Amino acid sequence: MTETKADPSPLLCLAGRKLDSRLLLGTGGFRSLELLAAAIRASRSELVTVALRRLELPGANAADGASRGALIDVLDAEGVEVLPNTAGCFTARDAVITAKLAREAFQTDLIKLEVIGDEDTLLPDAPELLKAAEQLVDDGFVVLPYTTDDPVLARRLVDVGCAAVMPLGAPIGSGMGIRNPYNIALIRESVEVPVVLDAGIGTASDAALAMELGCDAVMVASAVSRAQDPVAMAAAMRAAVEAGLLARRAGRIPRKTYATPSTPVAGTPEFS
Amino acid sequence: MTETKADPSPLLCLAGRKLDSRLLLGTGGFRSLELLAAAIRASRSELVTVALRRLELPGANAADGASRGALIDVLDAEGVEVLPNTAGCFTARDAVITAKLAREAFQTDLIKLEVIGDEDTLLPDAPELLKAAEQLVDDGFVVLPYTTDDPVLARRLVDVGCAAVMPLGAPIGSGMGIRNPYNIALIRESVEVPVVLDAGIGTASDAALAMELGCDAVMVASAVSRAQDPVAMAAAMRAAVEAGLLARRAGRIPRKTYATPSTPVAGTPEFS
Amino acid sequence: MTETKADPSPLLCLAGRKLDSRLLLGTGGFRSLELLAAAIRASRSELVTVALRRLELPGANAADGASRGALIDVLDAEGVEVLPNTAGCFTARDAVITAKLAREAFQTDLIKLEVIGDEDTLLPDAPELLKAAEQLVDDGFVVLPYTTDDPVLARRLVDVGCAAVMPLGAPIGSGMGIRNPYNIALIRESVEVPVVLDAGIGTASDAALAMELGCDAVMVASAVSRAQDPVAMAAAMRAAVEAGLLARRAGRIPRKTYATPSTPVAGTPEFS
Amino acid sequence: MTETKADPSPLLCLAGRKLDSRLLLGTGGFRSLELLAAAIRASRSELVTVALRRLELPGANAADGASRGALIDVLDAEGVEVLPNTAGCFTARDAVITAKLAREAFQTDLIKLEVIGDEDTLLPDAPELLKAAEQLVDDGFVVLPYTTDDPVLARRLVDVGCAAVMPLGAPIGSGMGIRNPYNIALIRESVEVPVVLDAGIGTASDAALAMELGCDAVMVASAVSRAQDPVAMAAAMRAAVEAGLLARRAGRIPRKTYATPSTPVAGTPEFS
Amino acid sequence: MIVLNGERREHRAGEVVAALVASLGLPARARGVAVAIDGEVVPRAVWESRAIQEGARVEVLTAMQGG
Amino acid sequence: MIVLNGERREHRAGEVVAALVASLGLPARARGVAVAIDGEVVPRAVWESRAIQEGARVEVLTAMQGG
Amino acid sequence: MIVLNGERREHRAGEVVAALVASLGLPARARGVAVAIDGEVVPRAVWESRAIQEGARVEVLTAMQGG
Amino acid sequence: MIVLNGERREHRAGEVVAALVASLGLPARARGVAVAIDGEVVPRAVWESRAIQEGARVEVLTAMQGG
Repeated sequence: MTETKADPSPLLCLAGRKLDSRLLLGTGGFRSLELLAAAIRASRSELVTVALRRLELPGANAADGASRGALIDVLDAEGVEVLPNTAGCFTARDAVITAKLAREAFQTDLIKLEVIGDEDTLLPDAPELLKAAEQLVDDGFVVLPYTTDDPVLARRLVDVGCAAVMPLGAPIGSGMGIRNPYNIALIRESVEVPVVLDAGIGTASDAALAMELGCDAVMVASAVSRAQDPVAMAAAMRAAVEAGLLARRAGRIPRKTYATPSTPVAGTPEFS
Repeated sequence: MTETKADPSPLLCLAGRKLDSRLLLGTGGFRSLELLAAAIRASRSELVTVALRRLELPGANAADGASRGALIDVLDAEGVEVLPNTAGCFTARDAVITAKLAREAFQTDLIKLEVIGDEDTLLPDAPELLKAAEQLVDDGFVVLPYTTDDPVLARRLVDVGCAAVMPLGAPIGSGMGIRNPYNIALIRESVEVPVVLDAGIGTASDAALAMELGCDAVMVASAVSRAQDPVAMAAAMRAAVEAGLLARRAGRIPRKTYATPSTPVAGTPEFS
Repeated sequence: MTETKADPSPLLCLAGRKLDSRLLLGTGGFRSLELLAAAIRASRSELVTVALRRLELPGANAADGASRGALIDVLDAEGVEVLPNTAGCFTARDAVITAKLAREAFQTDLIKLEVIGDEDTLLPDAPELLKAAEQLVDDGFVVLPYTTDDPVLARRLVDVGCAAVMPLGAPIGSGMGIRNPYNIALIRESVEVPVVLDAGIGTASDAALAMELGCDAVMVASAVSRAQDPVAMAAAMRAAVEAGLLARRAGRIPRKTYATPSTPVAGTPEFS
Repeated sequence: MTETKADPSPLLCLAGRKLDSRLLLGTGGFRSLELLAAAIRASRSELVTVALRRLELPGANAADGASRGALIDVLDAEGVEVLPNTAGCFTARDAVITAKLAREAFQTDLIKLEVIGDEDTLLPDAPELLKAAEQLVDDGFVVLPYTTDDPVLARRLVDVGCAAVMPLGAPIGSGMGIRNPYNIALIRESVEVPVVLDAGIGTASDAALAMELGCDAVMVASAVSRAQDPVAMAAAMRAAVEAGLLARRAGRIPRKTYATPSTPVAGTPEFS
Repeated sequence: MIVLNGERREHRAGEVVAALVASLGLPARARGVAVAIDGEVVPRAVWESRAIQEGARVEVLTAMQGG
Repeated sequence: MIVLNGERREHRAGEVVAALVASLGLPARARGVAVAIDGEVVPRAVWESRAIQEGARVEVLTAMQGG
Repeated sequence: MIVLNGERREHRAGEVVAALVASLGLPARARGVAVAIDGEVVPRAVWESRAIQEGARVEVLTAMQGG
Repeated sequence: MIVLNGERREHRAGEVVAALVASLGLPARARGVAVAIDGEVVPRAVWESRAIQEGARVEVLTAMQGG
């Protein structure tokens, strides 16, 4: 009920959905589908990303086609919604085609748009990203772009109709946390749509900080799937996002250079 | 059950108690006893600090004596254990007398030992603190000293028999967070007893970080009592401590300078 | 001669010039032209920025036209080269026109290209910046773009022919220092042209850090012109840039978690 | 003359000496006495530390005794004053004896007092340090204690008569820089004697920051002696200390969240 | 010849997309599957009717863990 | 005269600690109350028997929010 | 009428750019001065010949401290 | 026997500190040299007169790079 006091609508409105969870989960990097399923449950995420890749042709590893089919079955069984991504695309053109294929494959208008500009850092390519976003919005997609922490670019993406922005904290899989919290806060001030911190999260305090900075949700993949205990880390991230959201709404004390006694000085006894 | 998997004994053994909660709560700064009671419930803390001050003499604010009696009643009603402190003491002598009075007043051998060396920062006075700790341990107290983030001093305090150490993250009530995480981690390596991060916590991510650094528990006072919504912040701190503990046990991914794809490159289609 | 040992060519090759100084100075914000002249001398800068603004029409402040003429005379007298900027432009079109007017006014092909995307932060607008850069390079300008700390955008700017990149450390005039040192180092790795840290520098250690991160030069304006003693700060920045360059070339010791004795343990006497 | 304006007495008054240089240099870790001599010249340091160790007995490495004699000769030749240290002492007793031996050996009342509390971090032992300082002051020494970054301990050391305090930025030889700048600034406010940042410096920007935080001087050893090019790093540190001191005296601009134009908006032309 | 997922493969005259997909062991209207020919998406609606031409570059994609 | 919590106050000959505490409106054996006389703790066990001497400096302390 | 640096001003028939610049108290070929008409740069080479048309939007710019 | 810098060594009856120092190849009044016996400093003033006793623990120290 504190929640209610702090905020009449605790739900996250994202891409036209109303979500209880502020955590988006990536499916990459899990050692097994069983671990993935358990992590989804522990995270309580309602929206998980998947990629599109070439079907292994018969003669190749047979189990594989099976496991791929199984992926969708697992997600359906867990009752989560699929958020396809365009991972691996280096041009607007490839990203747009991939998004359209994803729409066919998953019958969804949601797309996590990634247009990468550098193989080592997997950082986004601002101009290509903006171009692809514009085309996909025009084509009726609900576009969630993976973007840099540049507040101006974030606003341009919203101006062309993106449903949210997903700025990075640090390079994908780096676990470096939020390298420039200041810019994330500026992005929050710059746009009206939901801000989802994407990429760079390494541990729970990173996720809590993202929410405290004003993000509406946090996306985690490697931080959970590649942790020694992915299920425990999924639970940690769930709790961290809740903690950060509660703290932001609770209104933290200001930072001060000197101390403020938590015990009054008045009434201090004298023993000599 | 993740908990159980991650750690067979999730309980905190502190000062001979077995505690489910990793959060210690200070009672100072709450605007009313009702808020204090609600915050205790939201925090799920089992151990809360109180101070000893002069009784207001009759003729002075009458309500006061009442409210003071009421404090103990509230703590009893919430079923929490009292941890008296020696706040406001600037010498070993005053701290020792205050501890003995607290033992009479609350019939407990627990004492949160504070010996302050500076009025502006309320930072501990290392030599006086060590002297008082030694005397109180000899006198049968279970001593929890509020100390600096100096790993050597922490070990000296343990060497003289302290049951735990409570290093500061930043000055009391400053909300500055953990100014030197590196030293907190060194303290964790330096001693066998529980480490309780005390002072400086401003928001949830600070508390999560403390646990990730290896602390066994976190103490919060002003961060909760002086927040705009103390009850919501108490819940935030509870979740943050849980998140940090889970994350530490889950085994985070290493920090890396460059990116690691969360989506495999193999099988990327070619559209031209 | 250390210099020589560390680097056979200590000169900065920027925009076809060979410069002894690694410091670019902005002329904005100085309280008088005398202070500007003294600061130029103290900074030893060889390249200073100027803006183009409307001539005050007669009847308006007469001294003004004079002082504006005087600005060029001061720069000529100090023997520095003029680097015109496109400050205040919010579109590629305005920036291109302004650059062409600057070429007429100052008879130089140098242009510090600024295309701003937000009035509060004065952060660059990536797509407009790239467009303007491309047009100006095609028109024969030597383009030095003020850009974000995005390594991919920096490379795009170099790909279209910019002679250097000038990434920001923090918003113009904020004195926030280098918010994301990690990205500045990535930019250094991403491009072959000179990298000039621009905007955000507040004090000497910021400038030294920029050079240590691999920057070839540092641009300062408000940090010097709005300091309480601009001439002293100009000297501080000159020394800081030299210090950072020397340190980078000297090859710093690695960071380590624990200590390494600077005094050998062997031969320690025993007194008991 | 800016100097003069900023500060009528630019000299550092330390331990009764008037020094032009703000840099203290450690002699440990240099690969040869020639490098040491060159580094002293490049650093322009006037005060360098030496240790006392057992003379190698004949039959052992003969060159050694020679080289040790040579050390003093080198320091005399460079015209620097010797500051003996008590490196390697773990008790007040050993430190006091070592200080007295140093006084005999070098005929100086100066002593850099080190009392170490932990072998891995080489962090000071606060209570033993204070005890040794008190005894040495009573015995007429000019005591410069290597201490933690605890402001209260620093004041206690000054209260017993230390001529300066030498707080650490990070463990000796770690190159971690200043882990808690906030405490260094508090120390500056807490004491009247000179504050010399000691230990932890890794590169030039660290030394500049130390001066900006209010330190009167900086001590470097491993950062110079173990750099790839010790002579170049010595020059870098000299310039960095100068830069930091100038910047502090110049009065830096305040940090601001948003931008402040360095080019006036008034008079911006309109092209359409 | 056609190029299927980057591999050269014999062209079966008149083979429609649905048949190709089935030949790869995928159930009809399998979720998580999409097909592109010569860089253009082939909507599921036309899988039954759309014949694959000699020389076509065909991509058959499925869901996999990612992102 | 005695000094009670820093305030001068008339001394009642033979008054014991328990009586003084009661006179301050505190219930007997109230939790959270402690008494020191001349810088020494007065254990509850002796509140009934320990008389307060002329000139004593008495501190009567109670629990309050803190820490 | 023309608009000079945003201010309406009477149009002098046949006035060339050089004349206008001179009328503003600027020395001929003054460094740091540039002129745009209707959003187009006017090169110094044509200041003497280029006449200002009725309704022209003229910008006369000079160097100032900045950046 | 004496213990010199941690090593056992034969005791020469009546040997004074100055003689021991000289025997180690150090010039008289060499700078940077100090001597302790049984944990006590031996001032240079008494090197000539102070005899080393049987069983003494002697430390002869010299300056070395450090700190």
